Amino acid sequence: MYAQMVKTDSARVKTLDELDPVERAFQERIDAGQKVEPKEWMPEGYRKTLVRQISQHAHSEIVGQLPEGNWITRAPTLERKAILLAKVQDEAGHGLYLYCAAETLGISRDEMYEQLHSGKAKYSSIFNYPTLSWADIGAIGWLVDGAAIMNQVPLQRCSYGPYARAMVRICKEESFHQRQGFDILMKMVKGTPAQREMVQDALNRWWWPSLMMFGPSDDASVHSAQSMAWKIKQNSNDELRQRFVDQTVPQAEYLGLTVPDPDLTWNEEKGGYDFGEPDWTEFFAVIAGNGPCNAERLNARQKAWNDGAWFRDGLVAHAEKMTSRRAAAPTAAE
Amino acid sequence: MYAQMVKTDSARVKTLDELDPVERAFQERIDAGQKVEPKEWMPEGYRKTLVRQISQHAHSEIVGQLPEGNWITRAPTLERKAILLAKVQDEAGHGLYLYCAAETLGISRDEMYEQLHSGKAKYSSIFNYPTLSWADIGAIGWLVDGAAIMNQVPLQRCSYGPYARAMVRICKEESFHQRQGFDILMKMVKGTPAQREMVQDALNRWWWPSLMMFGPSDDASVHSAQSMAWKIKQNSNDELRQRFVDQTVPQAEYLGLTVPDPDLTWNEEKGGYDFGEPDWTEFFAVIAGNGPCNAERLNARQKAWNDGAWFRDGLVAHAEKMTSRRAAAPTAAE
Amino acid sequence: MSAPSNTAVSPTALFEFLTRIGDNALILGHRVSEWCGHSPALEEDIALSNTALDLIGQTQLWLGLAGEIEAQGRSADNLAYLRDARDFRNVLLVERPNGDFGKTLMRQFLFDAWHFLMLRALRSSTHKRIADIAEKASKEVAYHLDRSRDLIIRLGDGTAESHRRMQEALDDLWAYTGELFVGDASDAELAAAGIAPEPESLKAAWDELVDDALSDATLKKPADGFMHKGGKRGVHTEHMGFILAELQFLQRAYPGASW
Amino acid sequence: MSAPSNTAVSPTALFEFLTRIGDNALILGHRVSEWCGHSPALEEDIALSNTALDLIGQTQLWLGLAGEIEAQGRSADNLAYLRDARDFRNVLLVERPNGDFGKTLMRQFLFDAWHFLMLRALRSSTHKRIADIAEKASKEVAYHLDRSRDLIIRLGDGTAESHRRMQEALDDLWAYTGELFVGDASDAELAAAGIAPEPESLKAAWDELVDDALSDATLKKPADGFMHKGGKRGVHTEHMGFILAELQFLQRAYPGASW
Repeated sequence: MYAQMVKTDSARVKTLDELDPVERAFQERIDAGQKVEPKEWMPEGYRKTLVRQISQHAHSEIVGQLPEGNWITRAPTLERKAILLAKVQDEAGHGLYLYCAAETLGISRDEMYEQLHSGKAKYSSIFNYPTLSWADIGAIGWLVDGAAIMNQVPLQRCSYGPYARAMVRICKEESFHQRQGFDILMKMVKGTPAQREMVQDALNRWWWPSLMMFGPSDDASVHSAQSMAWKIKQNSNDELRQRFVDQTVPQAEYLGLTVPDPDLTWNEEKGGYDFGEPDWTEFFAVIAGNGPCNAERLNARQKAWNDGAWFRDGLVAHAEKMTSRRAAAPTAAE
Repeated sequence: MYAQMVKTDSARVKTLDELDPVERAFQERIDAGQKVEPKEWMPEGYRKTLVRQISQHAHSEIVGQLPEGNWITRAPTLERKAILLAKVQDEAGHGLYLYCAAETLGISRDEMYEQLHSGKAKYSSIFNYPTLSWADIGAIGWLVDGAAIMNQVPLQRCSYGPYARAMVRICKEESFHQRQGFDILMKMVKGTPAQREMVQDALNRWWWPSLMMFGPSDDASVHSAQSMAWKIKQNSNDELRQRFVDQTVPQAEYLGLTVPDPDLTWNEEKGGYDFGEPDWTEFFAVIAGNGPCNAERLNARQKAWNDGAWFRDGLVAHAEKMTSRRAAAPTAAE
Repeated sequence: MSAPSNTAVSPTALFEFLTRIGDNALILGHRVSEWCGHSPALEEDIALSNTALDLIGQTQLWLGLAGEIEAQGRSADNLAYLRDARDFRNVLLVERPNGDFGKTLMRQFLFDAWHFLMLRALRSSTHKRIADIAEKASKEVAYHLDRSRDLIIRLGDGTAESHRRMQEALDDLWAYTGELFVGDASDAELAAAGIAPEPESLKAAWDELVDDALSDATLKKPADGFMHKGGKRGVHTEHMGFILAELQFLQRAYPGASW
Repeated sequence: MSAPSNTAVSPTALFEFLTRIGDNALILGHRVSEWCGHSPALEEDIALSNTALDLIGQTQLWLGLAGEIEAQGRSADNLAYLRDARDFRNVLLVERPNGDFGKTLMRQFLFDAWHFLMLRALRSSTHKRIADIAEKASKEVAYHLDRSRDLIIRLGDGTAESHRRMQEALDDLWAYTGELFVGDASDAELAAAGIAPEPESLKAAWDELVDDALSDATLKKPADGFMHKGGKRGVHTEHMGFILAELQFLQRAYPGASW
């Protein structure tokens, strides 16, 4: 999930008794596990929260194309080139799915772009980090897509139908991505010392930012509680992070890598790993726009949009011409 | 010499008797070996011819930066990078010398640029060929700068003072360029088979275009005759080409290379080599704009000019501000 | 394609042909992939990625077969990543820089039209492997052609600016189309054996395809003047060196490494 | 610079410092050289080539000394052409893309100001070789600083557009200047030995230099907010990989070849 810090408009989560009849009916349906569909009534806060979350997620997908796209032209074999191209294309597809899901809530694609380009809307912090070697592409697939799966699998059960259904399709593809990334690293750790070093370095740089993808601890967050009440969110950030660590650390061991966390230890009692806290100062800085690649990512998106205006306008103009010609044709025939 | 096809405005070369007194006096001074200086009277045709020749030469220098500049970032050692950078800088300096020399004849830099950018003014055909390997950089230094020296040495005795004096300086630097280029090739032919192959390939691609630098045979050219009468030109194109071949072929042999001319044979009687005719169809096509890189060279120059307009305007505006501030300052002081 | 004779062709001629068509796919696919994440619309980003994917896939087939024909142990990857510019055989058109999106689309259309016709002819090649690859690739390229043709028509007959950009793109790239139809001895050898068509034989159909599209696009076809060539025999533009510096860097920097 | 002690420094710290200053010169020189033949005016073309030449020359001196200190047989060329991005130690500022000419000049000025001060301090280094290189380089960099400072003043206080572009360039690059003054343990070690200054110690003079110039240029100095860093310890921007793919291609493609 690439939406890390989604605010609801709630001050606190109301009990059923506190809701007015319409809201209560809505809440009861959600509690009963029913999906909310676009034409149905929903609380304005629910709508706003979803728009924020889905659009942020969509932005993350298309900005997420950039760090990986950075290596398409330098991929080391033809097959790797194709695989990476296909993956980055998938991410564009994810963006498309998500923008379209958000549009069912009454916001247009252009509005969402405007929010992204103006910096008002956020995207996942992870994509503000640079891809500095081929091993980073492997690490992203393994860790970033892996964390994304961890986030997104529960979203397949989100109460909002279009979002949940988009998630089903997205999760299917993210699974490919994770395996593609791990496959890259498996090849490299079996290769030369330089390749192994590259992999370790990539892990060092991507480990903590990947843990941050789940967002800060939300035990006391009213936003988190409200989203869970609305079944927009199923699990706490800490739960998901824990699962991710538990799943990923053995994979790192399989690769012969050292996770850059001195506090990482197995907690037999908990049945999972204890690990250190990410640098939340860094996290909030990156969210605020102060990360290694924030400016470049945004500039890239703005440039693509601005440079392509003539193209989009040209196509619209042509479509309008065609429409008018078709309208004129029958008259002419008669 | 990078001016290959310079037209005079003459229909035929007049004898001394046919000239009016002023022109005759001018011609007699030239015949006596005296230099023409900027503030002195000169026939309009003389001026125009020189403007064409010098500006074309200047254009050739700055367009000539492009094929070599193409390899600066990929030069294989730091020293080679520096040497190539310095050389390309030299060529820019040559352009500067020449534009300044042309300006003494009453045309402005901007006018000459406009002529270049509009395609009205020509530059040497040689720079419309691409540099496709590092060996090309060596070949250009050896052959193109070598041919330039052959062309330019007589120009040191050109009747127009500023041009002749610029040529003296330019020739010194071109000699350095030639040595640098030959040095590249010497290193490479002593290297790997791949490097030797690269050198031979570069010779194959640059040999004939270098011979074309001297221009087509001008035995019957009235322009050539007039330029010679004015001592703008000292040697026929064929003479210079012959000298170039005689000088260069032994150097190719020294490198162990094969000159791509099946007709090349030593003529003991002539004391020089017999060689094949360049493809003048190709030559005229390239001059007309139909060469491998014509469009790109011109586009590069136009883009640099257009993209830099704000810069030049900014500097002019600042200078004007400074002038007005200086004018205002004393008043303010009083 | 002319009736097949049983004249055996030299592996050299065959290798040459395969690297030509394989390098075209590789270099164009590489160029197109540069747009990934930067296109004017998300949908176009995805579309161009598809084209690049198809081309890279075709590259593997053509260069893989080339390596087999050459029989010197070079794989498709070896041919893609360890050859010098001098040894690449793609036409100059495909190595032209992307420029604006209109330039990219026009380059795509002009090449797709030829590529489609070439593959159509190759589907009836007497060389089974070539025919098989062509059969598969022709479906992909039919789609590329349909798409690129459609777009240049829409943009040509769109706004004044989109028209201007497409006309400019056409004027800029036209001189690179002639090479597509220039044949040499190895082309003749393959044509005689019914393996591949004479390049010239594709010209009329290409002209018809292109003329129709340009007419619909309200674009003015440039005069057939000077035509660049050289790529098919390894003499490329200066862009090729930069493409390869980027494309080949990892395999060059880590010789023998496995990825 | 503090009074020299006779504390020996580790070759590692010294090597680190030398690759930092050498890589700065190399990467900035490389970037500047990209303008060759493409500048807004012939005079500027020549001027930037001069700057690039000086920087490449300084690269040879610094990296050459680094190779000697390391004592593993690596020459300046080995260090320039056969290291991976991870092992480069230049600040992020110098690897920023050229952008428009204003962006290039602003990057140059911001770096020149630091470079000049650093070299001035190094001229009194207790390490003779470093002091010698610094003395020579400082004269060259004085020219660089003078010119870049002069130009940003002229452009900042030129037309409305030149002002806008310079302000934009300043805003864009400011976040990369902080790294210039970030020190680490090896910096401290060298400072204690009187070999090189603490990076922080250059800040005040740099601020003064830059403030004066920006004031004359009528440009607004950005707030000191987030500052990029990482280059000094080998964590670069994505641009570095592309720079090196181009820079290193020939030596990577022809291992062991002599040029």
